[in-house]
Amino acid sequence: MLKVKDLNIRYGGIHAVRGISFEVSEGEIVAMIGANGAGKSSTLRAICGLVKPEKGSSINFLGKDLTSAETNQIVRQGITMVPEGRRVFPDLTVRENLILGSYFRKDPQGIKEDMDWVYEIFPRLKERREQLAGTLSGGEQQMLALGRALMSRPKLLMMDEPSLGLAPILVKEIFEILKDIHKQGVTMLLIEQNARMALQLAHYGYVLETGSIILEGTGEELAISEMVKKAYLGE
Amino acid sequence: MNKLLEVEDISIKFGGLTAVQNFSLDLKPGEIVGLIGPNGAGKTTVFNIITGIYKPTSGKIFFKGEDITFLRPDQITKMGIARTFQNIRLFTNLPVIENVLVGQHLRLKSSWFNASFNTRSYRKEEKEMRERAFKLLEDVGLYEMRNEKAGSLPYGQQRRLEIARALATNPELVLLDEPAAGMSPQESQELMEFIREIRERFKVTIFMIEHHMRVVMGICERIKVIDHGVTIAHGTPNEIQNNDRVIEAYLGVDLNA
Amino acid sequence: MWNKKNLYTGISLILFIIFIYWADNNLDPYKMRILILCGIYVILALSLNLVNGFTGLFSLGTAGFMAVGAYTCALLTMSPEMKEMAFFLEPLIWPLNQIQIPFLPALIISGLVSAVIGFLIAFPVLRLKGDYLAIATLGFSEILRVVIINAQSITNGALGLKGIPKYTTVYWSWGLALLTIYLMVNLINSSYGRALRAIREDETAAQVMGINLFYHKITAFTISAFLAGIGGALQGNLIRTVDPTMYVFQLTFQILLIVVLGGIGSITGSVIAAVIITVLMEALRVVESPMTIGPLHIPGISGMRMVVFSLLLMVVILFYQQGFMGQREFSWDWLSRKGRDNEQTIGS
Amino acid sequence: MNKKTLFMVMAVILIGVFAITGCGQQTEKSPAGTDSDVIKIGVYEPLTGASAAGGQMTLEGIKLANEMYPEVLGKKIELVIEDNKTDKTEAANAVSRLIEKHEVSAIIGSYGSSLSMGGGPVARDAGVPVVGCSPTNPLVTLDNEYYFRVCFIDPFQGKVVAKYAYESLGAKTAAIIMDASNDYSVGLSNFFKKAFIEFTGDENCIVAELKYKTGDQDFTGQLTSIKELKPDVVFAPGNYGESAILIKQARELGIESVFMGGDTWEAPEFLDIGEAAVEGAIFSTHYTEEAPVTEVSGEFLKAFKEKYSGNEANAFAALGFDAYLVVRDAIERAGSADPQAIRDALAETKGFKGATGIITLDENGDAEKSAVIKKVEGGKFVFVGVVDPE
Amino acid sequence: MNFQLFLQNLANGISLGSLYALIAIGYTMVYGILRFINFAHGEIIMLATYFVYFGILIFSMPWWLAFIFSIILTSLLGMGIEKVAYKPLRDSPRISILISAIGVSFLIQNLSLVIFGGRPKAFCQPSIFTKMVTFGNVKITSITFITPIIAGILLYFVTYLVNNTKTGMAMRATAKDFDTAKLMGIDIDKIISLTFTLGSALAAVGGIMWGLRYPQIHPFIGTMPGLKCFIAAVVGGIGNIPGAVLGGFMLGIMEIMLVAFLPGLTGYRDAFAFVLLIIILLVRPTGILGEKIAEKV
Repeated sequence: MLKVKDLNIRYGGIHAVRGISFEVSEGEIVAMIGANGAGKSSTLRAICGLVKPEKGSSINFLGKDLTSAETNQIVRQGITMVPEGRRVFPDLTVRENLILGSYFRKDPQGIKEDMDWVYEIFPRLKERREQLAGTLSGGEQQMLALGRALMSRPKLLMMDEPSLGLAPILVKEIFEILKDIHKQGVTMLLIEQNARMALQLAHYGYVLETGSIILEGTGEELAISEMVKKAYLGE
Repeated sequence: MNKLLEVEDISIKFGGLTAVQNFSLDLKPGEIVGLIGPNGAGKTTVFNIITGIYKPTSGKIFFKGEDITFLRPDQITKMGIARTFQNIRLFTNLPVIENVLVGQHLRLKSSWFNASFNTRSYRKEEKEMRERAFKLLEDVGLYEMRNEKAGSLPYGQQRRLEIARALATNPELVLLDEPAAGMSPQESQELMEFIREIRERFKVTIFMIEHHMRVVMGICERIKVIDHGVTIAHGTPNEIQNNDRVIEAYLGVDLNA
Repeated sequence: MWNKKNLYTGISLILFIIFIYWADNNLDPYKMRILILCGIYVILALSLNLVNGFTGLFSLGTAGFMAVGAYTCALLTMSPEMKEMAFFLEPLIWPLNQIQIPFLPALIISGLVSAVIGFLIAFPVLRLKGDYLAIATLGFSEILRVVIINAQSITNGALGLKGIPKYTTVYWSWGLALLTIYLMVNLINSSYGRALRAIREDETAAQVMGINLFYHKITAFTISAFLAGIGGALQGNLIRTVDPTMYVFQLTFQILLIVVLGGIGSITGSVIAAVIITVLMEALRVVESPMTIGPLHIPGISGMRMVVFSLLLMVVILFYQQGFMGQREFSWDWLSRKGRDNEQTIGS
Repeated sequence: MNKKTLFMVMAVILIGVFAITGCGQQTEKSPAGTDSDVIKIGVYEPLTGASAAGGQMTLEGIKLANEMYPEVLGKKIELVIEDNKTDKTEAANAVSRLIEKHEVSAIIGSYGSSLSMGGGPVARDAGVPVVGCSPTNPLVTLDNEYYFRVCFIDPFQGKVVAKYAYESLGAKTAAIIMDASNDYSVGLSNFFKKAFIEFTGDENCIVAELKYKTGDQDFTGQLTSIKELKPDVVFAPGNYGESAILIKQARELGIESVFMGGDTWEAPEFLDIGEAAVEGAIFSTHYTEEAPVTEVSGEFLKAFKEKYSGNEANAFAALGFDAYLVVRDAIERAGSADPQAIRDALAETKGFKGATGIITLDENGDAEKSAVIKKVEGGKFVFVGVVDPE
Repeated sequence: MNFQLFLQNLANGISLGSLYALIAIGYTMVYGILRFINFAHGEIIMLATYFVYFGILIFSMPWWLAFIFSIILTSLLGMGIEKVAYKPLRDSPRISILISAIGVSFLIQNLSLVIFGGRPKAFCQPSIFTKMVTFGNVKITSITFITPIIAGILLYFVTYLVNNTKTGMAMRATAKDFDTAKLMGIDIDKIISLTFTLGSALAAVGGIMWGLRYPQIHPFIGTMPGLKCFIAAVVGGIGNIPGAVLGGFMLGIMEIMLVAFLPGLTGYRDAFAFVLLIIILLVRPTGILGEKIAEKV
């Protein structure tokens, strides 16, 4: 579904992503884990066109080359991202945030259905639909960001650190929801620091360190890998 | 005096959100202490409070026995606390040497007038500053690059330069905010050596935030762990590594548990 | 190496002084006038560049400080008889109506008065940033103008002053311009200059390096006001008449144009651009006068010069944001091969 | 990169030096006008900037005069026109350029007293005479024996209006609204005040003195406080645009006093902008077409209407016209194009018949001539009387 | 000072204030999204009045058609300015955009001077705008009623657009966060361009009303209203649309009252506006109705 080849990203003198290649197949959940600054976020941002990769990089989605496409075009192709730190629009209401998620869609009926679907998944959002998003708690904002992404009815959902800054109990809740969403047929690519949980959820995983993939394998393989623990806690 | 820095029960609120809650810390001269915690746990906020960029909602901070809670950042630096930033904040358009020289500005005695007329006394001071800066750059291995623009250095050297710049203020306590972020294992290893070295050579105390456990575990004598602004553990590297709450905070809870 | 550079500098300085001397004896008053203006604009451009370019504070108050300097100097150097004639509506207040002092002290006082006002303005205004700071300084400049219009017994209001002695010669203007360049180069290369540039690059990082932001900003702002005051005084004594309509935003625009064109944050750039713009301002009169090219007769379009200059500013800011010099400075190394290699490695 | 920059810097310096030193090489050095068959007269006027309108109007008159009287002493008169951008520095530069580069024998200009004061010292130093068209500020010719003007000055005009208000309108009280940023308005207002107090003998005859600034558009605040006081006349000299709006707003507020002003009001736009509101407004000016003072007036009017089809001639054009003629007359009398000779001839100007009246230049270089009083009636400027200098 | 006089002054203040308010709406809208001071706003206002003038003069349009013609032309012009002068600088330091805006402002001013000449021209005044209404001793022209009504309608329209339509949501989203807005599939270039076009249309309406009230046009008429309305927008809380209206009315009424009650200070009227600006910036930089913006270190 998504094929990334030789992705290189530089910010000024800093070589953030060093020629990584990976794939996401339809129906899969793929996790990308690694410490801060390993280049995970940059990879996701490059896929949705928010940063321009170096020449020679290639990003291919459903047979289309998206390497130098504009973000709004990429989103229209069916890729969406829940950015790090949620980034909900704080002075828009919950409902408005969700509507924006479906901004480019032209099917009012479908939008309505999806809205109901999101409210079904997150009943708390329904309760607060007229509240300003900025007044929500961190967990609720994460739900809203997720719901907003779903409103574009994505083929590929990318998540940048969904557990960031959330209490463990909430993280668990979010992950349960991700499982449900996946069951509805959404392919996912997620970045996590919360390695254990991400790998339990994912079918396949990549471990990044300083811009390179140092390890890859199925979720189970990685979950029991000592290397992963080492990469995180050191020895 | 056996306590260099005392942080007493500081808390800070942004809007309704408590970012740091009742954080306390004692540092003895010459220690290397680590502060770890997952992303968004409030580590950098602690640094920002200690260096005066944020004012705590409650609590007090003492440095060498003096209350520095409400001093301005530059006053705090003058007292002898220097820091680096998580996302490297060098003066990217200035040459390496000038980045270090800026760090010495706060000890300058000459006036604007002397500087503008380039008087003998100013020239003498400038010469001393340069000599010190050269020495410092030699010590950190950046002497060869002294005339390059700071922004054009490779990442690892930028990190080093930022530490060198902090050292230029002649501090007693250095706060390092994720010095190893974005470094390869090889580079991290070198960095560890480097940090140990500067402690010996400059007689400084080091308090660092780090994500790379390998680095933290390798060089810190004590470690504090915070999560959601709350201190969840405190102890030697070994104790921390086997602390369940820490593992949970880092690796996350078991989905199937 | 050092000595060689000093030698070069010395030789060029002497050559320049010879040029000035030659010009003074050979050029007609019109060209001299432009040469004098060049020197004044060098001072003004450096004044604006110190704040906008080196400290990173976008200030648009130059015209106001120039007005303060020009009025102060005019009132101090005009003869009591001239003052009595000029203030025919409302007499000038004591003791200003009795004072007449030589040019040099008057100039220094003008700079100081302007600096004091700059200092007082900086106190509230420097808490602002970016475009708010720009609009607030512009506002203050306008307030100063309004005050000058209304304080008739000091400034003669809208009638302006006339009969200011002609003190500004090419030696004064370029002498002070060279002195300003010298001081500015020293200042910018000194520890204080580094501190200012550090503030421009990253305020928070600079503060954490122990730099007292407010103190440094306010000092830079005050020095800038001082220089603008001197520039204004020189200009006033060159034109020998001042009135409030001279100090409108357009004047600041002209100096801003010089700074942007030369490179925001480059002394060399400001000096070069000041000369170019001042000369161009005159040379471009050609586009306003009627032209006959073969059978084609183009009537003169007055106002084209300002159109050209506005366009120039926009082209520079849109396509060549660095201006002539970016943040670089002239150095003798440029001429030697070694220096060039060195420069290239920096540039890569 | 470096090479390019270096090259550029060099080029730039070269251009700069050439521009400064090289400009003059194209013009052959020859003593002003002696063996050339043209005589150059310089003109510096604000053709752009805030005073562009006045400068442009004046220039129309100068050009017209040049077309009608293109020769003197058997030589062609060439006009060299420079814009001073409504900027003092530019005005000084323009005069300097006219003298040095174009080697003009005499100069005409400029609209706006402050601009004239900018150019004045330069001309005096070079010893080239200047004839102003409409700078009415007394300071212009003060202490400058090379500066003349064909208009009367503010003290006279202020007095004329006050005299007319007191004697012909029977006014006992007056309010003043002045444009504080306009030297013309300030000067006129002050002299009006002095004269009006003198005429009425009443210290309190000026019931209000209010200010505004060029560019202001709303005067209701000032006018409302005048309304209560019901002065007989309101003296509000200023730019015609602002004045017309001011009077309009006054009428809207129900102020019924007579509005009076100075020569700047005589512009067709004053009527266009003010429409019905300016009916009855009275002002002093330099000449009138109803009662041509001299035969030149009639000639001027006819030619002006022909050249600028349909446009009414205004005072500025007429003054520009006169300034040109006065200079030409002086050259004729001097019998040479030497600036010093022209200056001396100008100082002797007596009883010259211009479009705006009979001009005699006094020891200051100011014109002694009669002022005309006009009134707006039926959307036109109507002549109501002449006031002579004492 | 008697009560009627006070009422008259109040009416004058409202009349001026409603004009400020009208223009400030457009200002605040552009600022709200792009966070930079559109220095050229005053020049756009000026051009709008000239478009009306030439619409009537050259094409002999009836006044209402000329108004519509001018609004359309001005909008297109605003769109063009954004494309040429601001869009290329979107990733540059904010100061570059400010300098570019100053350049645009001077360019338009000087070009107008070359093309239109410096002589003031009379703006058309259809009689329905100049009817007098008298209450006792208080006299008010009909435009004094019309302007606030138009300001009200536009306020409602813009507020509705921004708060209740998808485009408005996209505008607010773009204002907050370019990247996330892009992730929603919003073409932010389009939204910014639209905002500018709309802002210019509002400027055109403001300019036309200004011309109707003060029927004199020349290349410099836009400068002062431009600055004053910026001040009004800051006072009300820049980026906040009802705030702009509030700020406009406040500034207008305060200016008139200053002149009315302190006649000795009439000369300082413009200075007053700037002093007010500086005080507001220092005491409450977010303005009266503005929300607090936390600055990130």
